[in-house]
Amino acid sequence: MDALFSRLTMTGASAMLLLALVVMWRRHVPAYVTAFRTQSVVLAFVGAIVAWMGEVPELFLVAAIILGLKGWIVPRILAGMEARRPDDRGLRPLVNTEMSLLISGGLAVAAYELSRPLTEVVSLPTRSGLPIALALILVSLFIVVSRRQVIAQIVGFLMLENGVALLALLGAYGVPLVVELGVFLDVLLGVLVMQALVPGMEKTSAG
Amino acid sequence: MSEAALATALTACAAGAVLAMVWPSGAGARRLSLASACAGCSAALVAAITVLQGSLSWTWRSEALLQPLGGVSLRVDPLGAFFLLIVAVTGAPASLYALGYLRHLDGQVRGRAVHALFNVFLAGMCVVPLADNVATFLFAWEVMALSSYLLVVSDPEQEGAAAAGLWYAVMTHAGFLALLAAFVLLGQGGPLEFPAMRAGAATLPPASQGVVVLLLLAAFGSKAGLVPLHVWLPRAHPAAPSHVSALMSGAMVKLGVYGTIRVLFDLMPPLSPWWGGAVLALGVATALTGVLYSVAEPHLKRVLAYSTVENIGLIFVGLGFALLMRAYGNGVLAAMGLVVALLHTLNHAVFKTLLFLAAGAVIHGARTSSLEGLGGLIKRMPHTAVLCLVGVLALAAVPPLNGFTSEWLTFQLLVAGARYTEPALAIVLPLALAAVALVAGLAAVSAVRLFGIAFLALPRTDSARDAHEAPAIMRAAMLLPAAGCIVLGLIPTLAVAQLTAVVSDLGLPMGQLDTGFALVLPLVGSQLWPIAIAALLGAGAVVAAAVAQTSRGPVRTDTTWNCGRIAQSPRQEYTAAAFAEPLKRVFTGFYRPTHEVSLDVHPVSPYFVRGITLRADFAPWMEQTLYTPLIRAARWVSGQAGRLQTGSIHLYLAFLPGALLVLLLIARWIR
Amino acid sequence: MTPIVLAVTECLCLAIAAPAVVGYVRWLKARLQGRRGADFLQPYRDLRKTFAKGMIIADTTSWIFHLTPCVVVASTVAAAALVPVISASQPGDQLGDLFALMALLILGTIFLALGGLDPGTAFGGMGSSREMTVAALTEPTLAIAILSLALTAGSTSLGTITNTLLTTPANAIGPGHALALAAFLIAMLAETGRLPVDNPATHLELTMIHEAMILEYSGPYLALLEWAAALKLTLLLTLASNLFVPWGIATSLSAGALALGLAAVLAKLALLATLLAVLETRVAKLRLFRVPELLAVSFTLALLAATSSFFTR
Amino acid sequence: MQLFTKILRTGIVTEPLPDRASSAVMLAREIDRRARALFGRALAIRQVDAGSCNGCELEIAGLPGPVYDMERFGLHFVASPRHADMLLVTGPVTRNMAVPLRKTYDATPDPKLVVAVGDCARTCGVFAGSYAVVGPVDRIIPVDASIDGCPPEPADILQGILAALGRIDAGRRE
Repeated sequence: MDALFSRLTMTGASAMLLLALVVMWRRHVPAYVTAFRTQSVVLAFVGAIVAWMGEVPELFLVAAIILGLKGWIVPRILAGMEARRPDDRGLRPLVNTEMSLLISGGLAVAAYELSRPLTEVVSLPTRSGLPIALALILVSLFIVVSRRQVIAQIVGFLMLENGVALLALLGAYGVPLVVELGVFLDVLLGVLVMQALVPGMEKTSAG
Repeated sequence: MSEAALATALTACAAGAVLAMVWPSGAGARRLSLASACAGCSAALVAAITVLQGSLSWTWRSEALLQPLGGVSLRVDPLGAFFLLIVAVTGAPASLYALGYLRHLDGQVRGRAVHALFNVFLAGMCVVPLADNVATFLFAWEVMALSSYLLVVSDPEQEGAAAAGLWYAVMTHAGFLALLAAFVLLGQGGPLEFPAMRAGAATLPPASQGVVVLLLLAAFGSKAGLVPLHVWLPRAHPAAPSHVSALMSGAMVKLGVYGTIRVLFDLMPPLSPWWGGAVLALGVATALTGVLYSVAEPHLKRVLAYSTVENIGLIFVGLGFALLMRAYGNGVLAAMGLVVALLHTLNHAVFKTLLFLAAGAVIHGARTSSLEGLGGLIKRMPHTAVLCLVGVLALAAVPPLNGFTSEWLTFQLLVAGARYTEPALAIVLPLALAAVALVAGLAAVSAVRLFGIAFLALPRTDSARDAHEAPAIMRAAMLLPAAGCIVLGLIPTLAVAQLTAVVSDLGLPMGQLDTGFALVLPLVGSQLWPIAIAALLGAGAVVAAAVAQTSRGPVRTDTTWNCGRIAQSPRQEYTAAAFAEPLKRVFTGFYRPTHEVSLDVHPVSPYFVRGITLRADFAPWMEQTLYTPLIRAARWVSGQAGRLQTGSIHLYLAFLPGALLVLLLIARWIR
Repeated sequence: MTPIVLAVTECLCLAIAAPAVVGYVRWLKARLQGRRGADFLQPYRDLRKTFAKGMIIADTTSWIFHLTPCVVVASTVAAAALVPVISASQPGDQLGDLFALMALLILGTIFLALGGLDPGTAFGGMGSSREMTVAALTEPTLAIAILSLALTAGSTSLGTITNTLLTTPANAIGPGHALALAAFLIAMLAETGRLPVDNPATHLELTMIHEAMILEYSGPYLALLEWAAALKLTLLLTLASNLFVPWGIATSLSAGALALGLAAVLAKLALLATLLAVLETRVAKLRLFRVPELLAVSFTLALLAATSSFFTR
Repeated sequence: MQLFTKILRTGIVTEPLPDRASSAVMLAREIDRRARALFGRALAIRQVDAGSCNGCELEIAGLPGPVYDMERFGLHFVASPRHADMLLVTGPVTRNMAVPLRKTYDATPDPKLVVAVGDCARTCGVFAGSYAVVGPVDRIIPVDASIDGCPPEPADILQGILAALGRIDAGRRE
């Protein structure tokens, strides 16, 4: 049972990591939004699994909120922004594609090495997914650093948030519900604020 | 038995050297000296095989010779015998080859000198792996270095020979100094005999242990061509006569490997894992650098030189792995790593000898050494082409030739390492595996480029068009290593069986590796049966050919289809540079290519272009970043030193007491 | 004795089925393009026709030109002999393992490239250069994918990998396996010259990789080369299905088990071929200099696979 | 995803071909039995533009498309005459293209067929008598079937090819 549990969560986690890698490979911004939507859905799925197999009922609620907020509302907002910005498909990232991919591979490997002490103290069956969550966080940070399009950076930030949520889910079966809700509000506000600011940022950063 | 054989070998080389000088007729001098060199190699081969078979070891000591340095002492053990074997299998074909290759030098003093030096070179290389004390080792090492240096600069009309010789001399002597320092440190003031060092090395303080390893890596690395000390290889190999390049690349470079193994595995106790990791990383870096340059290099012999660098890198990957495992106390894997490294040393010696001899035949026959000038040789030099194809396929590490078996074992090694060790390694070794795989793939590219551009399609220059086949003796000489490639490829256990003696003599538990004709690795539960694969390939090829013959359609010859153009010219062929272009773009960060295009336009209008010249090259950033500052520093220091020479005799006299005083103070301070 | 017979039959099965796989992919692509297309037997007709046609030897070529088709066929067949098809009892393991299979495929590629260089045409050289480049850049991915399989199965020999997965199916759940499969499939697309790396149906010499090398071949030689290409595709698809999803493969030599194994491998092949056709309908060909990016993707996947399968084993 | 929903909605648009060739197709010579057996349902075509105005090329470009779908008859275009069984020649043969056309014919392994497409290929059309034109295709290489029209419709071209293969009977004979 535990073996299945850990493997399922681990599969979900690595699916999320792969969806972060999509941003490295594609140059088409809408693909980034799709990747983020899918990733959030997977996150909700992982949350549901933890809630079910780890007997933590309130996580079902959290999963539902994730699904609604990050899987539906936020992507809608992002798509709206995307529609309103100039086409810059030719815009190269600061680091070329091969390098970014190899770097993210390296980051993932490093995450495995870094999180070994963590996995040793945690005794939950989900601990084998912790390195992947850490890798997801590192990779999303790298996205924020290395992309030029502001939307890509926002997506990176949101994926970072997903990574943190995943770490909380796998490491401690999620943080208390109140905190979780607060975080969701922050995310929503953050996205709305960015939506307002994007045009200005485009001018400064894209050049 | 082996003593006698060894004595014969050394006497034969000495006799060859003398005969080359004194024999009245030039042709006779050539024949006799090279024949005796060949005889010496055969004798050395016999000695090596007897030692390896019986896994016996004997020592011989003479206080008289080299008396001031503490006498000569030789010790033949399986490890030394294995490298003696390598020297022999490389030297015999090289000396046969030279019989035909240097015929044009008959009657010149230069010819006699080359033959004599060749014998001296061989003798030196035979002694190095047998030396049992520092004096003998350094003496033989220096004989080897000096004779090879003279051979490199032996051809005056070879362009760049002097510069190449300078690079080589500087590198090899810097290495010599490092070696001296390392041995002195290792000796700890005791007698500089290997047995004493072996006994005392355990008590070496870790700090100086690190220094010793570093110095030794520098010394032997500069001989073996480890990055970044590889710069002399691509310069010296093209300058030297081809049979000498074969000997240098096949045997001399390998003696750097020998030194590393002798000191790190025999004389010194297990080191900290970091050193193993460092050697592994060094090997990977060397292999990648070598193969990337060999893919892009236009000069035939420089392609081969860089591929030697690559293979040295692969050998050091095996060594580093063995060091790691020895440090972690995993004897079986350490033994396996050492076996793989040694097997690849032998395989590379065989096929690289073949390739350099073939390159010599090409340059001899087509009178040009740039790939861009060759082409179509397969029609003018059919036998050389077949032999070269064998060598090239071995270089590309494809079955059923010998390059493949050691490549395969290297893969298995890294997989086994990743399975049986703790996380730290499990993260390093996959990267090493990926690098080795990439090296294998790029080596295949380089091999196809070498053979396809030089031998296939149409000749690109007149000299290539009327190239002539090499004389029979040279082809016969190339036949030996070609046969070696095939036999070692089909029956790798022949060599592996010899290696078990070497490894167990070094005190490592030999995991069961060979049964009959198939290589079986119980460790990773996989096996390789080259003969069966070869049989399968042969059967498939025969069936395919038969099927192709059965078709009833008419067969006719026609001009090559080139989209309806009137005539086909060599200018339509893909050049060597064009062949490497995609990789140059992929690895542009490594090559740092430089392009300069200049248009020659008609005075009337810039739209009438008369000619376009494109100069494409890549920046030698390793030389620029590492060696240019060093050279500048050396210049500066010598400039400062020049200041001392004011010309006033009194000042010069004042130097004497000053120096004396300083020395006394130093001596006082040491006590 | 039986295993040997079985191995030979398996090899023959692959050899015979190969054109049908290609034909099926073509037919499905035609359907997805709204065309009627030719049925899956068309490649057999083409091969029969090409075999019976006359042959033209270019006057600039050498014996390499004649040797190439034979060696390409031989190496592909030898590689096919290593692959478990219907039964997991693998006499092929006596010959060699996955790395040997890799090397055999490279042998074929090398001779194909030499054959492309031999006539001395511009397009032939171009094809050889590109083919070798792609092959070289694919090697690391394959090696790492093999490593991650070997880490879970404890061996690099194909039969052992299959059997281990059959006995401990839990290994299949979890990221390592899926990632390795994905990496392997991408590398396979590059190795066999399918979209998005190379367009098997192109007529534009400048975009060719595989096709450009065989422009000079005609008649029986051409037929051999085309058939070898089909066999390579089929054997790699079979490899993917039996190494990563071995279920259904015969573990005993009873007739029923063998029949089931045959059905299973056919079903898996059909599924993979359908995926291939759908993918080739969906994606466009990459620029040659974006191919390394694709290979970097698959390499990263393989690296993640190796690392995670180390930690989960 | 939208792509595949669209594919499903569109379905197959290939149009059936009448089994008797239109009068535009003229058969110069019967295909011999062996070649007919050989090319029964597998034929590789190399298209040669011997100096046409590219009107015929535009029509030929329709053949592999969904509507006319030559692949259903086992026909496909190839990149080299070495792979080809049939040359599909268009245009009046200009002086510059005469030699390449000849070489292409020689470069095609036997047995082989030639189909001349368009008026120009048979009669040089409006270009007849021009100093730049050598003559119709059959002046340079033997032609098995020709298809009239300036340019001929894709259906006619398809019927011409099939008639040359003897799979449908031609509209006219010489």
